[in-house]
Amino acid sequence: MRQFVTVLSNHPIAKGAMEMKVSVENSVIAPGTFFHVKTSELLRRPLSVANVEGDVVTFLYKIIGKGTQDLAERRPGDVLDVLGPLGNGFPLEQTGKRVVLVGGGIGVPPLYYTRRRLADRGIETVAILGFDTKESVFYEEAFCALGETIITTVDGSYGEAGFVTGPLARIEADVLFSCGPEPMLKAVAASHIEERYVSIENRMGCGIGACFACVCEAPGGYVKVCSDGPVFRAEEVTL
Amino acid sequence: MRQFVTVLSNHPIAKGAMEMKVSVENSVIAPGTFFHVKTSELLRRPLSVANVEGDVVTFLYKIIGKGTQDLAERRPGDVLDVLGPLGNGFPLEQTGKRVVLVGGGIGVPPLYYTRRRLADRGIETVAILGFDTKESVFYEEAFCALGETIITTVDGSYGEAGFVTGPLARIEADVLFSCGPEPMLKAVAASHIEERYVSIENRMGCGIGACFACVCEAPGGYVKVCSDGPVFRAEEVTL
Amino acid sequence: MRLHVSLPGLQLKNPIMPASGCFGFGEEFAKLYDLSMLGGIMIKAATGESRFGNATPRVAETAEGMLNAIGLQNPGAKAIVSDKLPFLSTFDTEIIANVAGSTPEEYVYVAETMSADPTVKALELNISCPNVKCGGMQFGTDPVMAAELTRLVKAASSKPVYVKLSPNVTSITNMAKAVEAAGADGITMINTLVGMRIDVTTGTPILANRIGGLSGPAIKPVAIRMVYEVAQVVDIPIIGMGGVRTVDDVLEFIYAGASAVAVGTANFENPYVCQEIIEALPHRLDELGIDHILDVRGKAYEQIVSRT
Amino acid sequence: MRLHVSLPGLQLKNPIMPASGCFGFGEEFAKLYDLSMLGGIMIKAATGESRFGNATPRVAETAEGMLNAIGLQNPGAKAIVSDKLPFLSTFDTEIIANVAGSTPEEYVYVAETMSADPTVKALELNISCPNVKCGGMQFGTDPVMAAELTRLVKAASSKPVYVKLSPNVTSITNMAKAVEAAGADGITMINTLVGMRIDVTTGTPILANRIGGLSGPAIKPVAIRMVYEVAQVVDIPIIGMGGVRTVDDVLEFIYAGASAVAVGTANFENPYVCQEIIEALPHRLDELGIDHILDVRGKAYEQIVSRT
Ligand SMILES: Cc1cc2nc3c(=O)[nH]c(=O)nc-3n(C[C@H](O)[C@H](O)[C@H](O)COP(=O)(O)OP(=O)(O)OC[C@H]3O[C@@H](n4cnc5c(N)ncnc54)[C@H](O)[C@@H]3O)c2cc1C
Ligand SMILES: Cc1cc2nc3c(=O)[nH]c(=O)nc-3n(C[C@H](O)[C@H](O)[C@H](O)COP(=O)(O)OP(=O)(O)OC[C@H]3O[C@@H](n4cnc5c(N)ncnc54)[C@H](O)[C@@H]3O)c2cc1C
Ligand SMILES: Cc1cc2nc3c(=O)[nH]c(=O)nc-3n(C[C@H](O)[C@H](O)[C@H](O)COP(=O)(O)O)c2cc1C
Ligand SMILES: Cc1cc2nc3c(=O)[nH]c(=O)nc-3n(C[C@H](O)[C@H](O)[C@H](O)COP(=O)(O)O)c2cc1C
Ligand code: FES
Ligand code: FES
Repeated sequence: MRQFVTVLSNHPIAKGAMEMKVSVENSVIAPGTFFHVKTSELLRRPLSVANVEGDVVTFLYKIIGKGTQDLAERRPGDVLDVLGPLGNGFPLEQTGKRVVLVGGGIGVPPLYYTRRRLADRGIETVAILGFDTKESVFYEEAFCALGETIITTVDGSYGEAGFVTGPLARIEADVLFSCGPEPMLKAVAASHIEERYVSIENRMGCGIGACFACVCEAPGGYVKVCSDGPVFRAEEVTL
Repeated sequence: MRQFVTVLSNHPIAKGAMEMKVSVENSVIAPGTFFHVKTSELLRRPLSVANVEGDVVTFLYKIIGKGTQDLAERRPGDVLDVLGPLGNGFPLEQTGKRVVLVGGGIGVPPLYYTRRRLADRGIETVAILGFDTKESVFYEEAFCALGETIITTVDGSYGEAGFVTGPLARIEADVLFSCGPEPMLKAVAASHIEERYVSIENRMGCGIGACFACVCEAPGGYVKVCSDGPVFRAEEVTL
Repeated sequence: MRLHVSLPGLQLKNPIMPASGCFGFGEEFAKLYDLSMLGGIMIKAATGESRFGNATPRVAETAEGMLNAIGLQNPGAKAIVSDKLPFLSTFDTEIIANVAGSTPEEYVYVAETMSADPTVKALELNISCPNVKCGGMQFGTDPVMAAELTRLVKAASSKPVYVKLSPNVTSITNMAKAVEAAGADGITMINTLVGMRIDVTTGTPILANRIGGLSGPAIKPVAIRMVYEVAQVVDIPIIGMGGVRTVDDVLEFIYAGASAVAVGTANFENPYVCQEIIEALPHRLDELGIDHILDVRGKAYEQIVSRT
Repeated sequence: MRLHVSLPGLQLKNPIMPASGCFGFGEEFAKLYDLSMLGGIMIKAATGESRFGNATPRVAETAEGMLNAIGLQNPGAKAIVSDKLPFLSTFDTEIIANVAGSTPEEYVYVAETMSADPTVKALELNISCPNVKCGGMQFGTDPVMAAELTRLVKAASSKPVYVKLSPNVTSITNMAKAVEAAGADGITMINTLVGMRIDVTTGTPILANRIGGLSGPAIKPVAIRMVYEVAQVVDIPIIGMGGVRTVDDVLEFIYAGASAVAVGTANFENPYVCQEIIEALPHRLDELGIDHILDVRGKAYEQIVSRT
């Protein structure tokens, strides 16, 4: 569960965003799961699995505060204390269906690995990725290599202007996989796509289901994002 | 006063002891002074100047706790936030006199630079350096290159067995410069040498004379080790 | 045997246990290591009925600490007895049930319910939770109310009662003496300090509950001081906690006067921390020349007394 | 002008000042930068006679904090007036004199002496120092004694009196209301939390004084919570402190309800910290779209009120 992984590379890929590759012990990792990463700070930081190639895991992360700043300063050869993979993932059994992947900002990373794994299964996907501005766009080429990819920017400096909900309205698909900020999740959870999955980012304590920090209201109770999620069917949670 | 200095090298020189070289802005530095070094920890750590060559300052330090452990992990190219040089130094105007340098453990470092500067002035010196055990001895060759050097180890595994006070009793000298743990300073302060100077290591807050953390009792009052010292005439302080 | 500690109701094979609220009911950690290695387990607070707790965000990080305002989320005493204790009973470790409530009646009900189960070896009376509107901390900041509640719970419980003290008081020794006089079998301390963080980009408190409980290494100096003070004025044992993350932190609490130590927040930083501390203890005792861990209990004040 | 703050007796060009005891009498820091850039300076505590203070070690480090037990070392009120204030009078900044003592009479004498000097613009009544045997904190943990002392010092002082509150109390709001009712012109808060560290290799407390005052980032959440609570119940201004090290920490205190902010321990970590914060403030206000810094004072509770 806990691993001491070695940093292979760590460099900027967009304004304030980094890509880090680490070599892990066990690479049987479901897309949508996350690692709980020890930084210089007390609490661990949850980071989604953005890709897995052999025994190399990729994290894509935005520099937000002290924890991610500390990560950004790690160099190849440094050792990182991580817990994981944790949580459930996106359900990949979608044969014959068309899946739309909707990501916003730091919600984009898990969708890349998810798309790769869906592509392996021959499932058709379309991706809508929302960013603030041109300089913050990352992984566009990688996504394009896997199928139709629509970029939106809030300020209109690149791709379509506005939010991901714009293009989403015109997409035909059977299933929606989504990850991003809460307002975006709220919007897409209410969209016309029949089967909708959201991956939720809540502040965490333990990351393994023991502390009730990360709970999300659910019809008739609550769910723990770290251990019951982070991926839920839209109906399962009250956003 | 504050400088951001670049680490040039940092490696072990004895059991639990490291040598770090940094390049500084201003290399007019008196022997016996110290730098107040920022580490991962809240309070700065005082480290004596162990040598100055051109604009390169050497620190010799023992890994004690978190602060020095963090220093030990710095690599060439890293930048260190230091304040200094701080404090006064050993008085070098000893022409015609014979100076005995007595150092114990982490009290040895300032005596090396002091001996070099005394040698530049043609002043004759003898050094007595006390360590715990054979593996903790450092800088013996460097000291020997500058004159007679007696090593003692507590466990007798190298040099003379016992404390520095053993050989000191038979030394003839006019002036004594000493740095080391308090019991050692107490003993040498009471020795037969006529003029005795001790460099005191007290826990510090500010390091610049403002907080009264580092005070030492003195006849008729107190002195601040960081700004009035760290070097005092033995009579000036109550050890 | 050099780690064995015998306390009212508890035969601890070592003095290390996870603190209440930081280990759930053990299920998650049981996947990581064998819970039988623990001296004991302080399980999450139980209330009369199930509670959802506070809105999120419920945690915020601070310098070497964290704030939490979970708000006593739990499935209720009955459900804990039926759904959680059977699993815990499969481990060879001592279970301490944390008892909470909003009214004295609720406390009494929970104490009765939890202490009736044979898996529960002792109760921890939580009069110090800062994160609930009624009940909780006001019982823990007034010696008279604390004593009264201790008396009621003690009468209702078939097991020894440890009272958990809040550090948010002017005189921790008065609180300790009051609950000792009211019949407490032991004291656990400290619960969290009340704190707050504000997000300067929005101007609002980070926690939905606004205030929360501060835990972690940041509060250890306060906890050590309070254990040190209380140990000198009571005759009942103390289980110390607050910021423990290393084997030396454990020893610091024992030197201050604690007989056992609980580990809270550090379980989040490193879920293996209790296991690691337990494994490191004998080695560290060797290094320090200590035979039985309790040989040094309270030595920090005893030495001082003899020093002056 | 967007940083200018006007408080009783004090015209602060910005709301940043070093906290008492962490800046001496300014002499050392004057070698590092121009003290005239500071909003004010809270000088080291003055007592009636000179004091040597406690034995060493006087400081110990903790997780993101430090313990100190300096013990009010100072040259005495008269010597401060004659030897220290002339130097401070050469700077264009507001001097706040910290007043301490063991008896009410000593406090009154110090208040008279210090307030009589024209360089001193206000007094800070230190009823909360945990590091002295008599006087100090017991005045600061009992609302009745605090009010009485406030009244006496207020009567003796020709300058506005700010009372410095101790966080080591059950109800900080009761303390604040008591000193406000007794005539305090303002409140400064918080002083240090009482803490302790034990060296496990020797088994003895690290500080010679055994206990000491905990300061630094570790205590900021407690300070913010207390300022937030007090600001809602008093009408006099608050100078907030406790763990400030960045410009965002300053804003956190202002949002919580403080009108100005003092910086203590951070001066040891970075002696230029006050200068750097003052230089960074206008830029940060721009980023956050804040015109005058006090536009956001107390917004953390005002927004909550309107949010619910
Ligand atoms: C399941 C999950 C997967 C995630 N995957 C990614 C990813 O792949 N790439 C990426 O850039 N980010 C991801 N995030 C968000 C990431 O965890 C935060 O950006 C990060 O924790 C911020 O830490 P910090 O110290 O830089 O910021 P700070 O704001 O200083 O952090 C303070 C505290 O708030 C928490 N926090 C702050 N922002 C968030 C957030 N958005 N979600 C949860 N906790 C937060 C931190 O963990 C920390 O405890 C994910 C979050 C979750 C819950
Ligand atoms: C003027 C002066 C010069 C020094 N020069 C050297 C040197 O050249 N080489 C060297 O190895 N050491 C030197 N020391 C001692 C060195 O500062 C300490 O070993 C170091 O601060 C320990 O920090 P730590 O975090 O590793 O240990 P910890 O024990 O974790 O430190 C905890 C706290 O105690 C303080 N502390 C611990 N030991 C000492 C000590 N012996 N003296 C002062 N404060 C202490 C630390 O600064 C810190 O605040 C000097 C001390 C002084 C006062
Ligand atoms: C997330 C969290 C939940 C907690 N829940 C409880 C609880 O239910 N009952 C209780 O008595 N204490 C609770 N506590 C307090 C801890 O048991 C402990 O007293 C405190 O956190 C100090 O120890 P630490 O610094 O090791 O965490 C909780 C603490 C945390 C961090
Ligand atoms: C070394 C030291 C000495 C202090 N001396 C005094 C003092 O003389 N008078 C006083 O009122 N407060 C004194 N304090 C308390 C500070 O003024 C301040 O209230 C406290 O440290 C919290 O702020 P900080 O976390 O920014 O340090 C002292 C604090 C420290 C660390
Ligand atoms: S983070 Fe602890 S339960 Fe999810
Ligand atoms: S360390 Fe502050 S006065 Fe010497």
